Amino acid sequence: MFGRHKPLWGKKTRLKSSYDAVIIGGGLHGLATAYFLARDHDLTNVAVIEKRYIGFGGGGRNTAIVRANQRTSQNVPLYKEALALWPVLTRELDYNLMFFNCGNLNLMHSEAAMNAARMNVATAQFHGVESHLIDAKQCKELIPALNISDDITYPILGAMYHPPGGIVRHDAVVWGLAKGAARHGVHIHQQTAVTGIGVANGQIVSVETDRGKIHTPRVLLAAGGYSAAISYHMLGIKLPISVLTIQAMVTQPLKPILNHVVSSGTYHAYANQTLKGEIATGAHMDPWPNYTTQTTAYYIKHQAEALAEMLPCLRGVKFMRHWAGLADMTPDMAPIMDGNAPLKGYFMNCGWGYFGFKSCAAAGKYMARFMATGNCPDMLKPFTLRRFAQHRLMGETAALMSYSPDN
Amino acid sequence: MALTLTCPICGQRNGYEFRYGGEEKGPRPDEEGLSPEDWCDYVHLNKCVAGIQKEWWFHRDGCGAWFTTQRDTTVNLEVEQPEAQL
Amino acid sequence: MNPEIWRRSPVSFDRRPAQTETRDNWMVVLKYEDESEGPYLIDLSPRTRWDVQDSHLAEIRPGGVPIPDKPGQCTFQKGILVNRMNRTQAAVWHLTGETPEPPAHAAYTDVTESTVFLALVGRRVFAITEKLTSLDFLDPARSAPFLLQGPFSHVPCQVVTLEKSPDRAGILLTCSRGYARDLVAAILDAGEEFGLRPAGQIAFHNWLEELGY
Amino acid sequence: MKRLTHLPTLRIDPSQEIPLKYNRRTYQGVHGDTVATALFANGVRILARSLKYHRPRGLYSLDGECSNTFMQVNAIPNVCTENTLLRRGMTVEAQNVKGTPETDRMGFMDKLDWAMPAGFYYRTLHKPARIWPLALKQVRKAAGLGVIAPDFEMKGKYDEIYPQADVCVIGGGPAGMSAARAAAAQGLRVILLESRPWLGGFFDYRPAEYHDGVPLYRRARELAQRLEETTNVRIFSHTAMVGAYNNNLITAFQQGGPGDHFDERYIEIRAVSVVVATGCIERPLLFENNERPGVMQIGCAHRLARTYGLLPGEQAVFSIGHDLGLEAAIDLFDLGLKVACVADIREDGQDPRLVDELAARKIPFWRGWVATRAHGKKTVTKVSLSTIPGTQQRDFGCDLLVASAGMTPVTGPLTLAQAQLQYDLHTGFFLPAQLPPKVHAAGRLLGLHDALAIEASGHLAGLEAAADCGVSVDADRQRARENLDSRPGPVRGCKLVLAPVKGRKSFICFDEDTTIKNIQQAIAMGFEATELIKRFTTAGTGPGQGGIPGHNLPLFVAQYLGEASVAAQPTVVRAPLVPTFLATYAGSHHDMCKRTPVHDSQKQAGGVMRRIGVWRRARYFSQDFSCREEIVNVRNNVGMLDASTLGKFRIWGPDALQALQRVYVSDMSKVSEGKVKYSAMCNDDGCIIDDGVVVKRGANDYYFTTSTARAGVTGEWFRYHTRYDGWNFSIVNLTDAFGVINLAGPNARQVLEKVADADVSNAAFPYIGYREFTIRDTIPVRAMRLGFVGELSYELHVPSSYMQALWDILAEAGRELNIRNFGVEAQNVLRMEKCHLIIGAESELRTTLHDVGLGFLWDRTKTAAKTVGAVALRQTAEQEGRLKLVGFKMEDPSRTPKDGSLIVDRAIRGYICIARHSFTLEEPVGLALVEAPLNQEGTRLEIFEDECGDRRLYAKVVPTPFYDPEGTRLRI
Repeated sequence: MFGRHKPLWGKKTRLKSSYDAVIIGGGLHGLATAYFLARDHDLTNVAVIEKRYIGFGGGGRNTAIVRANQRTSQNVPLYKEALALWPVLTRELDYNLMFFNCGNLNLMHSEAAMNAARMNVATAQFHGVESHLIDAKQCKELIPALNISDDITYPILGAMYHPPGGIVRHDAVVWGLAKGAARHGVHIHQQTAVTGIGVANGQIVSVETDRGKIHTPRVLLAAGGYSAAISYHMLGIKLPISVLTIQAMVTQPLKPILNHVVSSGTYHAYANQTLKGEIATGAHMDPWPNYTTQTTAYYIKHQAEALAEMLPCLRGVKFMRHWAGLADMTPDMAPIMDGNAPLKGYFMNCGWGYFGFKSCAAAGKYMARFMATGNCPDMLKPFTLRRFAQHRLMGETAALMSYSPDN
Repeated sequence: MALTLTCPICGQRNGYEFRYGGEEKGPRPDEEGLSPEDWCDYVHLNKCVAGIQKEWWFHRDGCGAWFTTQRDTTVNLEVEQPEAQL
Repeated sequence: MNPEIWRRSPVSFDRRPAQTETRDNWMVVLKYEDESEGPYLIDLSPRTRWDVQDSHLAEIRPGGVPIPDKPGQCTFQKGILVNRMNRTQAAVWHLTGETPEPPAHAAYTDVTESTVFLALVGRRVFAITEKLTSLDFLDPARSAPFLLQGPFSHVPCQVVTLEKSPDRAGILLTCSRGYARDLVAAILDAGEEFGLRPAGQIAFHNWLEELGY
Repeated sequence: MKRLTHLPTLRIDPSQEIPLKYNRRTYQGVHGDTVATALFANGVRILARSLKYHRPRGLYSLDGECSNTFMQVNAIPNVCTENTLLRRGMTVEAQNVKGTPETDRMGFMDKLDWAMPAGFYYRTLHKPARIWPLALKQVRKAAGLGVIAPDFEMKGKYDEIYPQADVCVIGGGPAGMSAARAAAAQGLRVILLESRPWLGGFFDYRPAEYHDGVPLYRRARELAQRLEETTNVRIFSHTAMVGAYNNNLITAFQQGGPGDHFDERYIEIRAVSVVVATGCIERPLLFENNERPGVMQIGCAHRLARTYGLLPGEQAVFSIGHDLGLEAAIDLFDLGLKVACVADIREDGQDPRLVDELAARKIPFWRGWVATRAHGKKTVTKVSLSTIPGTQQRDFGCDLLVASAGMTPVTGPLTLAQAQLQYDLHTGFFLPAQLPPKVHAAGRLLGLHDALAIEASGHLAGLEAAADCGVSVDADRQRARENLDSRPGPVRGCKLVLAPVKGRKSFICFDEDTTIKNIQQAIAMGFEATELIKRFTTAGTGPGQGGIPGHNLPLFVAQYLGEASVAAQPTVVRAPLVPTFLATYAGSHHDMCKRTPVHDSQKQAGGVMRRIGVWRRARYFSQDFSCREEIVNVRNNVGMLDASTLGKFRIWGPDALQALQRVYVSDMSKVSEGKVKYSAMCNDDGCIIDDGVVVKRGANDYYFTTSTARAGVTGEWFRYHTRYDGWNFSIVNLTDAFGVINLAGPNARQVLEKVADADVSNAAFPYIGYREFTIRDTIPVRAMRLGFVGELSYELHVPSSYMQALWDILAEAGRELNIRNFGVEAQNVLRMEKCHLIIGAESELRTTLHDVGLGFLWDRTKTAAKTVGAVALRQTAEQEGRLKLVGFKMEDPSRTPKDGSLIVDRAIRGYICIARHSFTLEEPVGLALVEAPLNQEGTRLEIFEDECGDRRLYAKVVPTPFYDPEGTRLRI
């Protein structure tokens, strides 16, 4: 039935001295871009350089939630396309990404929040994405474990319900994309660190690694949380990014109890049940920049407090694993996808914060087009780095900004 | 928690008592003649140092002091005593 | 002044007062029924508090009491507790005596109305506080009275340890007035297993006297 | 089953029987039993079925390293019954079985392993695509262990404490106790955490000699007693350490015993220094069916007898790699266990006295032999042993196989504290290459076995920790080091990972049913990093985390890849080290929320309270959420609103004006006494973040208000934006010091003039005036004539203690006019009719002062002030294509669009911030942010509501404000 167990992403290959494109970062976006460069643009002489192992960063640390009910009309089409790509990729990659289309409930705890959510819902519907406002009683029908009484800190008034969303097995996406890219001839070099980026006359010419120098006219920065540091240290280009840790944890496995992704911005908590039965739940970010992926006592306690109110039956369940990843946050909570600026041949795809998983397939597809053609696709134009100097922040979050790590 | 900070007034405390106030970027630039790029550099751009950086903190839940400290962002530890401000 | 117009403390205990007095339009409970023998939670909110801010604090003597040099230090004289908060700021808490007139000096702001003011005194007080805060009121490096500014039951508070000895231990604390009810509820809940009860002013003054203040 | 009732090591009281209900039958345990030992005493051997293959599982260890003994207890899933104390009234049920663990109808799954190689679900179940939804259902059903009911209510009291310590010792065995004692002797505050209900560690149950004829268990009790008598040592027993964070923040949870006021409590300790003395667990031996009930580890077998008085079997075979195995065999033999054979993986290195004792009892002792297979369908009936190379083999009948490859240190606390582990060739342990600052390790986890050496190492660690606290202990430390050096050092560890097995069922991870074969499959597929193998095979991701595979997986991978075992890297260990209830983490969880001084009376008056930021406020005063009566009353009569949550500040000092100039966009030098000035604050993006009024009360002395949301951060905002300037100004937050009543409506003056001790006529106290006076000769008020709701109104700031009194006085004074309360929603509509802004409602992250039409507030000439936001305001003043705030009315006035609806053409061009049917204007009005040039007056707006299908609503951009555009009503 299974035959021989063959290496998924090919045999280990030697680092060539020249590639048509070098991608820094063997994570979701890097691998997706590599895959689409090869699939759509016949650009197969491509190296993905990964310092540790593929999926070490956000790819393996996120809580696997996918959805397309963002706030702005620039974002929704991108995420919509990403959402539609999961079944397509499962087929193309011949790798089961285990899309569990369970739907997402984003809980609201005030009249103002319900009204704000209506804007998201209307935006989704305008773009043909299914999303509805539902009241507390309907929430309870969908999630019987939910506490919709008035005696909690933030009583639930309703939710934004987004049936097309759900969860996707995050590791499978990493491995599947690696498999797909390698099948097209892309070289994936793990345990290889980029040590420098060569520039001549305003044009990218090479990438230095601890295994040797690579000549290339194109480089894509897709190193997730490490992107801003690489950009500054290697090219002196500062980015409007703050790198924060974001934490998540799982409980011991249970038989099905939660059939949807449920989240609450007010409680800073979300929860879903993995296919293994664990309740995966995440929290807000530690509000100081760092590169540690350390967890904190504060957040696991906070998370328990939040879930104990929202889903009180979970008080009888145990946390068993708590981890953290890096989120590269921009001031407007939207990513930076840009290229050929300020250096020719220099492309960046970063600043995804904690949205990098759900978007990776579509972002990779369009970044590949950008890199292959040199023309920025319309889909990516709003995400230019220049928007910050031009006073054109995106409205992905409505909340007001003050000085903070993300400003 | 993964961070403790030494407040110049209150001593070592849990990092969650504080608000982070950004990388040290120096005094506010002059308003007149500031180009959008220079403005953006001061307001939005960061070095995101993986290593020791000088940064601002406010002891929100304590004495209300703003101060700078040197912190190693790769281990989340202070490397020197903070510099007191008001 | 119309004596029929009452001021209200942000704290109201669910206990029957046994003895009360009126003071500056406050109705102050001197004693509650069935106070038992402590530990006690006592509402001091009607007691006058001043904020003093100046770049030259050393030159200011609230009620004739010097302001200590270093943040975290306190002086307690003539019934006035003066807590140094930072380089330019001190808190002045009048624990006994009549209501003082606020000094005319611009450095003073009357903040009596800004905060809730509580005393937590008696046996096992620190067994109660450790359920609510990680602040170290028993820090061997500090001698009482001393000030800590930090979260207590998640709310920023100023807390003065007046006495560390196990039998007569006690702290005074202030935080934003609006939190009074939830803070009191949290303290009483934490203290339930140790027999914590609300008490009136007499218990507070007895305690101060026992400490020799 | 008969108990051994007279052993001095027992931790049970056989005279106190406790009944328990298991799978609907009642059994008897005794006081001190765990649920699993009580069942074992009643002959129950199969306690659970495994996750994937539904294989029978039984007692293997007693410390919760795997899910072998997980059950539902009192409807709580996944309770590890081997270390859960038996209590009265427990109802226990097996989980993840169809039927009972004995007769699980899902048992056939064990034969289907060929269909489930590592990661099989990634490679199957999606072809063809339509089978995936069906497969998904089955996968979900099969996954998970226990069941939690959606309406389950966790009973009990969960508490939390935050104790302080100089030294925190983790582990209450001989090393930990010695460390605690040494540190305490220096006068330090010491906390000792022990996961079992008693101190003693691996001395506790052993009758072997400690020293001078004293048995180990007695020594343990002696140490424990002395420690309990030491006042500066705080002992938390039955307390599992679960987390370690930077600068020695240690978290743990304690289970309550009789007399405790909690069932469990969360403990968070800030310690200066930490000693980790957590000892060892056993490294599982890998062979065919190595998890069959009847196979158990040395400590499990030994402690069953010595701690619980239960012989672990009748006829035993031992396949071990450590002297503890020999010791257990001898002691259990003496207690009545038949021992068929002791096979020791080690060729040499055994304690000769133990070898002699085995011989004295005629117990066959085979060196260099190891178990290769456990036989028996449900429980062990026979064991195959072979030589290490697999050249010879023999079978023994038995019902107990004591199997253990050796020891492995419990390094979880060290790795959480950021210690990097390295493989140590001598002990075969992963040991810290270097310890983090102020963290020390002691005792058996370092490989020590000699009892005195263990204590000496603890003593030394205690002194090291004391030194971290600034105590001078140099001489003591020197002596302690010498003492330790004089004792035997770490013992050589057994390195064998895998017995020479055939078969497919050697389990490296019990919880996930991961076999050696699965690991090999993963490696063949290109997963070479241990961490990736873990993810792909899920080994070590189950309820017991790394408890079973933690040590073996990296060793096996290194050996299989042909790398030197020193290159092996252990998989990452993560908190919590022991699975912990959410209830326990949540603890007492006091919700802290602010209430205004008139909270109770607002509620009594029918106020529907809502949490707004840190406050509770009355949003409505009837169940008519359109607030018609409240609104009409303010427009035509007079109403009162509790606005106490407004931010209020005093700022003064020589540089106060400069500070105001820095954060406010207007020229604040124009603030004059007796008048309020309205202005706004922006952030550096020029986006409006706050608005409010400022009054001058004296020379360099100002009083100002902020929005409710900004009250908590305004002080730091001023300081932040002036932090380089060294200005001399002071600021005090008076938000809670004043209650605020907004007395509003055309009849407001009629009410106020009845009670105020001042002339409040329009001439004496005009619009935007500021006055201070008393009410009824008693209550001092600061009064502002503002018009947020668009009517004559007085904002009365009153000392909080007088707030209720003033409220009552005004209510009484207004009674004949039928004065009534209005709430936040009524205010919201009233001010919207007047087009007064609420920041956050009509603005968002990217909305500048210009965008909301307040650009006129900005004084562009005061560049020297370096006003926050001024640069961005300058650069965006004429920018095109921005979202601008507009007022609109509907083409069809019978229909009010919902808040949040979109403004569209072929694309989205903006959205409605707020729209209400105006009872005053008798038609719907609203405010929207729309892309220029749609903001031009008269523009037709196409409105897209949620769920609107093809229907659209249409509106027209109109001039603002909608109500009283001349502002005459404010000035009456």
